[in-house]
Amino acid sequence: MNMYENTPGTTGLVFEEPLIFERSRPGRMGYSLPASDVPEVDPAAVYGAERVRESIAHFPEVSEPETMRHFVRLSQWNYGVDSGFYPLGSCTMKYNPKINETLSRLPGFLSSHPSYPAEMVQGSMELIAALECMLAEIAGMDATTLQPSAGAHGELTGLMLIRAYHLDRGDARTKILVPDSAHGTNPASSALCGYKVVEVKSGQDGCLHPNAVAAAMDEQVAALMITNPNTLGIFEKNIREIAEIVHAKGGLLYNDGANMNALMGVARPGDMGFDVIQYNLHKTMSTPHGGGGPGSGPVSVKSVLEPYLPLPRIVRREEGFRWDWDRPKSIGKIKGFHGNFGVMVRAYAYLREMGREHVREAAERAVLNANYVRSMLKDLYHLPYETASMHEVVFTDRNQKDRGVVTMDIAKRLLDMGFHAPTIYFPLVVHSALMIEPTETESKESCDRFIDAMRRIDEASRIDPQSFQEYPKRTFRRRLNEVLAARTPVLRWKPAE
Amino acid sequence: MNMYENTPGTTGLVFEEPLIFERSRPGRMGYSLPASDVPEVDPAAVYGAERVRESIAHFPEVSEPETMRHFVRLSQWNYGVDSGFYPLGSCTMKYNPKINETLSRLPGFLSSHPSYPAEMVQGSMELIAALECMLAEIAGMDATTLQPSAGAHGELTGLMLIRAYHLDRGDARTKILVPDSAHGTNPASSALCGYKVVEVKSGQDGCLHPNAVAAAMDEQVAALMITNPNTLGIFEKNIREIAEIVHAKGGLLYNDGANMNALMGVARPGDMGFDVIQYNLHKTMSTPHGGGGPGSGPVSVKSVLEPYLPLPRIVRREEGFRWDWDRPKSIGKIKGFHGNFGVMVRAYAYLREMGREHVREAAERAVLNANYVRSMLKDLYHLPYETASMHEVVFTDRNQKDRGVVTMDIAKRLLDMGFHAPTIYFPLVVHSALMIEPTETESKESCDRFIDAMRRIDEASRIDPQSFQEYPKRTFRRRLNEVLAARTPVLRWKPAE
Amino acid sequence: MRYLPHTEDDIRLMLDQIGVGSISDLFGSIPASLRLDRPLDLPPALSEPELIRELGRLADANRQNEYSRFVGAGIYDHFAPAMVDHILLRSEFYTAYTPYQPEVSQGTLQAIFEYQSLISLLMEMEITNASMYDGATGCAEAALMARRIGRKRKRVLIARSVHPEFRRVTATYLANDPDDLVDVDVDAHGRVDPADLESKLDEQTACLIVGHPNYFGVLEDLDALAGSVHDAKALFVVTFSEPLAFGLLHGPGRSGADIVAGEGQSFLGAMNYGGPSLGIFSTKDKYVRQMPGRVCGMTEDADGRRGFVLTLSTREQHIRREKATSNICTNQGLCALSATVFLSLMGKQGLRRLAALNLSKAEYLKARIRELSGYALEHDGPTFNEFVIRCERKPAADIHRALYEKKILAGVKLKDDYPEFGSHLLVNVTETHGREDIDRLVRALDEA
Amino acid sequence: MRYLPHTEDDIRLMLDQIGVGSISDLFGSIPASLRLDRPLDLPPALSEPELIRELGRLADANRQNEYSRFVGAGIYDHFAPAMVDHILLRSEFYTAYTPYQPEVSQGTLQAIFEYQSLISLLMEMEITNASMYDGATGCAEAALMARRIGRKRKRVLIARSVHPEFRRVTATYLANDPDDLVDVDVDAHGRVDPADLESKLDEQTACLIVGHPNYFGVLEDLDALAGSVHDAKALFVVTFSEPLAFGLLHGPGRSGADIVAGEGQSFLGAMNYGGPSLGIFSTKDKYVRQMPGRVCGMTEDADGRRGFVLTLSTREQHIRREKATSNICTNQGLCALSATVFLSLMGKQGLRRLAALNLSKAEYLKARIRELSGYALEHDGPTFNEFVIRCERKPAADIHRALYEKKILAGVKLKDDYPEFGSHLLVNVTETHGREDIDRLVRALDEA
Ligand SMILES: Cc1ncc(COP(=O)(O)O)c(C=O)c1O
Ligand SMILES: Cc1ncc(COP(=O)(O)O)c(C=O)c1O
Repeated sequence: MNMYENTPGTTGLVFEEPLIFERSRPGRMGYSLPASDVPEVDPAAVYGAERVRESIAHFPEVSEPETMRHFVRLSQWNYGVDSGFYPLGSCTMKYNPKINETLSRLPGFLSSHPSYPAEMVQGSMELIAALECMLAEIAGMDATTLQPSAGAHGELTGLMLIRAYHLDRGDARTKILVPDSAHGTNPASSALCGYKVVEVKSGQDGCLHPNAVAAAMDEQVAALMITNPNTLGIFEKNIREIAEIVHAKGGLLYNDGANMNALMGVARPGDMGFDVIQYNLHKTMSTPHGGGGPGSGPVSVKSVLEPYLPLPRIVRREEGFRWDWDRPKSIGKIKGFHGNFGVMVRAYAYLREMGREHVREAAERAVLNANYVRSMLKDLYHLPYETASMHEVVFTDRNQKDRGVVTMDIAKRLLDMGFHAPTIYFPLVVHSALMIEPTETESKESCDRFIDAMRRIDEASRIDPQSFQEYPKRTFRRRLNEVLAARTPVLRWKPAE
Repeated sequence: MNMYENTPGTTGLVFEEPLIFERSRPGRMGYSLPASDVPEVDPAAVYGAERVRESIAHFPEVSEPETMRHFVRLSQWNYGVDSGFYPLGSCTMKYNPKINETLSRLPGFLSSHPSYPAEMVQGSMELIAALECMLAEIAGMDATTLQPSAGAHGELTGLMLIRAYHLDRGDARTKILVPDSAHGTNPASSALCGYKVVEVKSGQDGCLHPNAVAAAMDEQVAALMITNPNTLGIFEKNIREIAEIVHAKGGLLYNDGANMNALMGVARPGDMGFDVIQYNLHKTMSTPHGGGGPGSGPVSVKSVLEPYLPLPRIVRREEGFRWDWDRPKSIGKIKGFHGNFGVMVRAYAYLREMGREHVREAAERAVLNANYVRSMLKDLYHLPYETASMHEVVFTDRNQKDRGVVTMDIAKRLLDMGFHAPTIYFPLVVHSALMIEPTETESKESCDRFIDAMRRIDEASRIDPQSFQEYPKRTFRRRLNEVLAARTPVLRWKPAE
Repeated sequence: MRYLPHTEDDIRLMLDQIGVGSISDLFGSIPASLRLDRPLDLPPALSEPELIRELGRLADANRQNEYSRFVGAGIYDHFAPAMVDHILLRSEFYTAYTPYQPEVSQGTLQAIFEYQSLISLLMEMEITNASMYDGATGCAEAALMARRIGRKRKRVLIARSVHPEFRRVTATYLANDPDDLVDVDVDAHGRVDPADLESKLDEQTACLIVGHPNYFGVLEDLDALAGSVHDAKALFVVTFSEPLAFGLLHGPGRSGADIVAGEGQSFLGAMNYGGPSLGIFSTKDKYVRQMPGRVCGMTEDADGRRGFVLTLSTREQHIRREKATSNICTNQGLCALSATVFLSLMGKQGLRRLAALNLSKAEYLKARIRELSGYALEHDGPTFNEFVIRCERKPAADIHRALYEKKILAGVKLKDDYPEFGSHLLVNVTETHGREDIDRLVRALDEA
Repeated sequence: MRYLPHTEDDIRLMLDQIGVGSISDLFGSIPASLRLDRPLDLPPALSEPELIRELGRLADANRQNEYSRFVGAGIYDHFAPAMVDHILLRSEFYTAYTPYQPEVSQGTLQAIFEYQSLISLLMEMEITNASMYDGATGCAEAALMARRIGRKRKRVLIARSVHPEFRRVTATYLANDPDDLVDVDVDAHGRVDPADLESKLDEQTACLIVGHPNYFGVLEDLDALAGSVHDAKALFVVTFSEPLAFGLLHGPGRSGADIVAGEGQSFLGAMNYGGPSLGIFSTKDKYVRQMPGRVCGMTEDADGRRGFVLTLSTREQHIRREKATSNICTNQGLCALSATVFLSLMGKQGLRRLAALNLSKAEYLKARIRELSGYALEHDGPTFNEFVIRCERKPAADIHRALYEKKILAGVKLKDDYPEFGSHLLVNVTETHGREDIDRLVRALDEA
C-alpha cells in the first residue's frame, strides 16, 4: 500500500526565517514618512526629559524588502482554507469569498469613524441595520446586536441579557444549565457572568433528554444553554419539549449558534423555543478566521430580551439611521463602539450574494458532506453515537487505539498527507474525539480524498502502528514539544544579555 | 561539514495539484453574473446556428473555492524575489515596492481607455509625459517613447529609428555591429529590422576595443549596438573613443540599457556618445517581472532621432496634454495604443519615491553588492575577466569542472539551499558562465548567506562531486527532463480520447 | 452558485452512498414541525457586479471624505504602509484559524510571538498576550484580573478620565457588583485628582485604572500614581487608546504598571467605523497565570529546531471551563499580525518619527488656539495628539455646527460624556493633517 | 531609504573587504570625464503618504468616471472577478521572472500550460504560445511567420477592416518591404470584398489577414475566406480584438485558420489606458517551429512525476540569435496568468453567458437605433458587441460633441481612420452597461 497515493501532501522548498529582531541592524528603515510641515517640537521640552524615551530599546530596524520577505516566508509555513481541506469541527472553515475581502476595503468604509455624526456615516449604519435584520430572520428572532467581537463574547452578552431580564422581574437567579458536551466557552461565559454552572448529562443518543433537564431545572436556573445541533453534530430533537420545561420554570433558552451552518434556511432556533442565540460570523457567514480572529458574535433575541440589548441601538428615523442611547434597561456596552465593523461588511456581502436562493443550499450541502464522510468512514472508525449527523460527525480512535494509534497520531498523519486535522479531543463527552466538519464549499472529490486518506491511515494503523510517532515529517516543523513550552515559558524575545 | 548550515532552504508541506481541466465537473461554476436587463437574444437567430458553438468544448467547470486553491497551490511551487535572494544576472531582480502595486490599481488609472478624448485622461497623459522626461534625464538623452513592451521590443524600436534616420539621409545601410557578448535579443532584433549582424569580438579584458570596432566599421554599418556595462558586468571604458569611430563613419551608437541599474545617477549614456538606449522598466525601475512580463522597454534618444519616434507623440499644449500624430518622419506605431501603461505607473511611482536623492544610491549599492560577492568568491570560483565589475559579476565553473561539477550542478544545488540560481551559460563568450547580480535591495547578510552557500558548494565539489546529480531534492519537482519535452512536445492539455 | 461545488451528479451519488433519497431526508432528525416551510425572507441573490454596486453605494453613502476631520477620541486616523495589507492578503494567514496544529501554523505562531515581544518592548512590560477583543474589553478584563489577584480586594477604582467606552464596558462586566466600581475624580489639570484617589485607596482596593494619555489627551503622572497605588498594595492598571504616544513616551511598565490594557487600532491604519480593533494586554511575569487570553511560547520540535506553540492553556476555557481566567477564545489574530507588520516596518526610528510628527502637529494647533480670542486650552499639562478646547464665545455645540457647515468636523463635543464640560471640544491632530488643514480649522474657529 | 537595506557599517565593512576606500572608487572603471558631476535633475524623493497623494492626484485627473461611455475599438470594459487580482497579488507569481529554473517555477509553468490549453480550446486551434506583447504585434508577427512559411511568397494581404492599430504596427514591422503589404477592400456589408480579394490573391501571396469580429464589429465569412486563401495556397490569418466573441462563436480554427493572433485584454478586466495587453497567438502543430515566442511543454522530473518546462527554445533568440523566429524575450506573463484565472472561473458556461449578455445588450441598442430617425446601422451583417452607426442628421463629430456635453461618450469617430466613414460612430456595449445607460444614449442621440 502506498499511503500517499491520491493525497495532496508532498514537500517543496520553504525557507528558514529568523525572528524579526534577528533581522535588525542599526540604521535600517522600513518606513517612509513626510517631513513635518509645521515647526518640529522637541519632545523633551514638552514632556520633560525623564518621560521621553531615547528610543524604543531593542525595537527592530529592518528595510521593507526584508520585512516583506520575512512575512511571506512565515506565511508559507501556514495552512489555510485556500491551501486545502480544513475539516476543523465546530469551526466551519468554509471558503472566504475574495470579493468580500475586496469590498471590505472600500475607502468609504475604512475611513468611517464611530464618533462621526450619524448623518456622515449613513452607509455604515445602513449596513449594520440591514445585517441585524437578516440575522434575526435567519434565527427566527426579533432583534439583533452586532456589538460582540466573537462567539464567546456573544455568549457573555446573551447571558447578561438573561440576567438583566430576570433581575428586571425581580428574580435573581443563580444557575445556568450546560450540557456536558458544551464548548468550554459556555461554562466560562456563564461563570464570567456570575452564574453557577450546572452540568446536564446528555443521553446515550447524544441528545439532551427532557427528563435530565427537568431534573436539573428549578427556579434558580436562569437559562439552559445549549448548542444546536450540538457539538456531536446531532440535532437536539427534544428541543421543543425541553424549551417547555425550561420556560415553565421561568428559565430562558440560550442557543450557542456556532453550528448555525447546519440550520440556515432549514429551521430556525426562534421557532424551536430559543430566546437568544449568538452567531459566529467568522464561521457561518464566511468571514475569514484570520489565524484566530477578528470574529464577530452577533446576538439575536426574542422581543422579551430586546430592551436589554447593548447600547446604543441602531434605529431608523425619518432623517435616517441614528444611534439610540435611551434604553434604560440595556445591559450597557459590551465592547467599544459598534463591534468589528469590517467583519460585518464581509458577512453582509456574503448574505447578499447568497441571498434567499442559496443560504439554505449552503446548510444542505454542509450536511450532505458530513453525512457522506460519515457513511464512508463509519466501518473503520468508531462512531460513538449512531444518531444522525448534521453538518459534522464525531468519530473516536477506539478502533485504532488498541493498535497503538491514538487520535493525536491520526491528526498528525493527516497533516503529513496534506489535510488539516479535524478538531481533536473535543467534545469532552467523547473519549479522544475526531470531529470532522467538511463545510459546503468542499467538493465531493475533496471529501473523497480525505476519506481515502483516513482509510489509509486506518490501514497503516494495522500494518505499521509504530511509525505514527514520527509524523508529521513533511511539515516545516515536526511535532512540537508542548511540555517544554509550558514548563519553561519563553513568551517573548529578549535581547542577548 | 554541514552544507546546509546558514542556508535558508528547507522543506515544508506543499500540495500536488492537477491541471485545472482535471478539476472540472459538469455543472460547476466559478462565475457570478447578473441577469440580463434587456431582452435576451438567441445567438443562433443572430448568427445562424452553424456559427454558434454549442459550448466551448472541454472548457473547465470549477467553483471559485477550487479555483482559488488551485492557483494558490501553484503559486506555492514558485520562487520569487519575495521568497529569497534572486541573483539572476542581467535581470535585475530587485524588490518590487508594494505601494506601487497598490497605486497602479487606482480605479482612475484602470478605467482609462486609450481612445477616450485627451481631455478626459489628462492624468494618464501627465504621468506618461513626466516619466518620459525622467527617463531622458537619467539617460542623458533628449526624448523618450514609452510605447515598446519590453527590452527586446525597445531594441527593435531603437534600430528602426536608426534605419529611418539613415534612410532619411538617403543612406541605406545594411549592417549592425554587435559584440560577441551581446544578449540574444540584440542580433535577433537587428535581423528582424532587416540588418545583417556582424559580430565584434571583445578583448581579453572583456571590453570592446577601438581597433576591433574600427576594423569592422564601414559605411554600411548603421550602428554599433552595445550593452554598457556589458553582459560581463564590465564598463566599456573605451566607449568615447568607440563612439567617435562609429560616428566618424556616419554610424550611430545604440545602448542596450538592460544594465542601467549600474549607472543611474552615476553616468549617462547620452554623455558617452550613445544616440539611443532602451530601458527595461521591469529591471531598472523595479516593476515586477511577473513570471515573464509584462515589461516595458522605453527608448530614449538624442534629438537627431527624435523625428522618427513612434506615433503618436505626447505634447503639452496650452489646453493640456495631447497626442500628436503629425510626425511625418515617424517610424509609425510599434505597439497598439500607448504601451504597457500599468507598468509605467509603477515605474513612475518608483522614481518619485526614490527621487533625486536615492536613484544614484540604488546604482551605488547594486555595484557594492556585486563587488562584495566577487571579492568573497574570487578565490574559489574562476573569474574569466579580472576587469572591475559593476553591478554584476560573471564566474565560470572552471575550478569545479575538473571535479565533475558543472555550472548546471552549481545552479541546482543553490536552489536546494534556498537561493535562486544566477543566470547560467550566458554570456556565451564565457564558457559555462555563472552570472550573479545581487541588486541593491539585498542586504549584506543576504549576500553573506549566498557567499557562504557558494563556498559550501565548492567544498562539496571537492568532497562529494557525484552527489550533485541528485539535486535539487527539496524543490517541488526535481530536475526536469528537457530533452523529453523537446522531443515529444506536449504543449497543451487534451481531453482523453 | 459559485461557492458551492456540488454538481447534480455529485449530490445523487452522495445521497445514494448515504442511503437516503433526498437532501431533505438528511434533516430527518429535525422534527417536521420545526422545519421552516418557506424560503427565508432575505433579499434575492446578487451577482458579483451587482454586489460591487450595492456595497459601493453604501460606502459612498459615508460622506466623511467631504470633510476635514479632527476626531480621535479613541479611534485615530493614521497612515499604514501599503505593504501591511499585502501581507494581510496572504491566504495562508487570513484563511487559517487558531494555531491548534502548530506543525502547520508556524507562520501565525511566530508572528504572534513577535507581536508579544514588540508590544512588551513598547510598553516596557514583561509579557503580552496574543490579543484581546479591544481596549475596552481589555480594560474590563484587567479589572477582573486585578480582582482575582487581589483575592479579597474587590474594589476597582477607575479614573473618570479613562476612555468612556472603557468605563462603560468595565461597568457592564462588573454589573454583578456595581458598588465595586468606583470613579476617581479628575483635577483641573485633567489628571487623576490625588486627593480623591488617596481618599478612596484602601484595603478593599484591587486596583486603580487610569488612562495615559487619558481621554482628554492629557498625560497622567504615572510614577506618582504607581507609588500611591502600590503603597496601598493594590495593582496599578494603565490603559490607553493611543499607543502611538509610546513612540515618544516611556512605556507604562517603566513607572511600575502591573497591567497595561488598551486599544491598538492606531497600529492598524484603518478606522473601519471602530472595528476590527486590537486589544493590547500586557502584564508582569508573576501574574501570567492570572492573565486572560492566549499566549504563544517558544519551544522545540522533534528535531530540536526552534518552533512555537500556544501555551499555558490551563488558564483557558477549553481546558479550565468555568474556572478559566476568561471566556475569550477567538481573539483579534489578524489585527495582531497587522500591528506586527506595521511595527516591524516603522521600527525603532520610524515609530518615534511618526509620534514626533503627531506631537508637532498637535502643538502647532495648540499654539494657534492660544492665539485665538474666545478659545482656550482647558488643561495645562502636556498632551500628545489630542486635547480639549474650551469655547468661551458660544456653546461648543454651536461652534461645532458652524464648522460642520464649512465641512470641518471640529472634534467631539465632550458634554455627552462629561456634563461638566459643556463648552468643550476634544480635538485630535495626526500626521494625516496638513498644515493648511489645521490653519483652515483655526480660521474657521476664529470666524465662528 | 526603506528599499535600501545597507547600513553605514555594512558599507564600510564591504568596502574594506573589496579593498577600496569609498563607493565612488567602485566606479573607477568609468572614465572621470564620463561621470555625472551633478545630481540628476529629478523631483525630490516623496514619502509614501506623499506618493499616494501624487498618484491619487493623477488618477483623479482622469475624468472618465463622470461619463457614460460606449467606447471599445480594441480595448473593452469588462467585468473581472475580484478573485483574479487576489491571485495576481501572490508574491510568488508576480515577483518571479521567466521560469528559467523549472524546479522552482512549476507554478508559473503549469499556469502557462493551462493558458496554452485554454486558448487553444477557445480558438479551436492546435497550439498557442505563452503570449505575445499584444494583438497588434501578434498580427505583425503572424505576417512575418506566414512569410517564413511561404518562403518565396512574401506578399501579405490585409483587410482594411483589420484593427487600424494592428495594420499600423504590421506596416512598421514590414517597413523594409512596404510593397509586400497590400490592403484588401471592404464591401458594403463591412466585410472583406470577395472580388478585391480574388484579384489580389496570387502565387506571391503569403497570407491573408482578416479581423473577426473585425474593426467595425462585423463577422467575416471565415469559411469562404479560408477556402479562397487555401485555394491560393496561402495562409489564412485571423485576428481579433474582442476574444469574448468566441464565447458564442466558433473559434477561427474551425474555419481553417492557420494562425490566429489577437488582443486578449478583454480577459484582463482593466483597460489601463490600453496596457498591459495580452497578445494571443495560436497556430497549427505543423507550424510550431516557425512560431514566435515562448512555449511551455509537459515533461517528467527525475522521479518520473509530471512537470513542465519551457521548450522548443531552439526557435528563440537566446539560442538562435539572429536566426530566431522572433526577438521576443520577456512577454506578457502575468497577463496570461490573469487570463488563465479569468477563463477558469468563467469556464464553459460563464464565458458563454458573458458573451450572450454582451450580444443581448448590443442587439438591444441596435434595435433602438433602428427605431430612431436620422440614424442607421451602417452594416447589415451580424455583429457582437460593437457596430457602426451612420449619422444622417449631422456630421458624426457634431453629434459626438453634443453627447459629450451631456456626459455621454458616444463611441469613436470612424473618420480619423476611415475617411470614407465621415459620419459614422463605432459604438460598443458590454455587460457593464445597464439598460438605463443604453436608453439614455438613445434619448440623447434622438435629441442631438
Ligand atoms: C461550539 C462553540 N461555541 C463557542 C465557540 C466560541 O466562539 P469564538 O471562538 O468565536 O469565541 C466555539 C468556537 O470555537 C464553538 O465551537
Ligand atoms: C542584456 C539584455 N538585453 C536585452 C534583454 C531583453 O529584454 P526583455 O526580456 O525585456 O525583452 C535582456 C533580458 O533578459 C537582457 O538581459
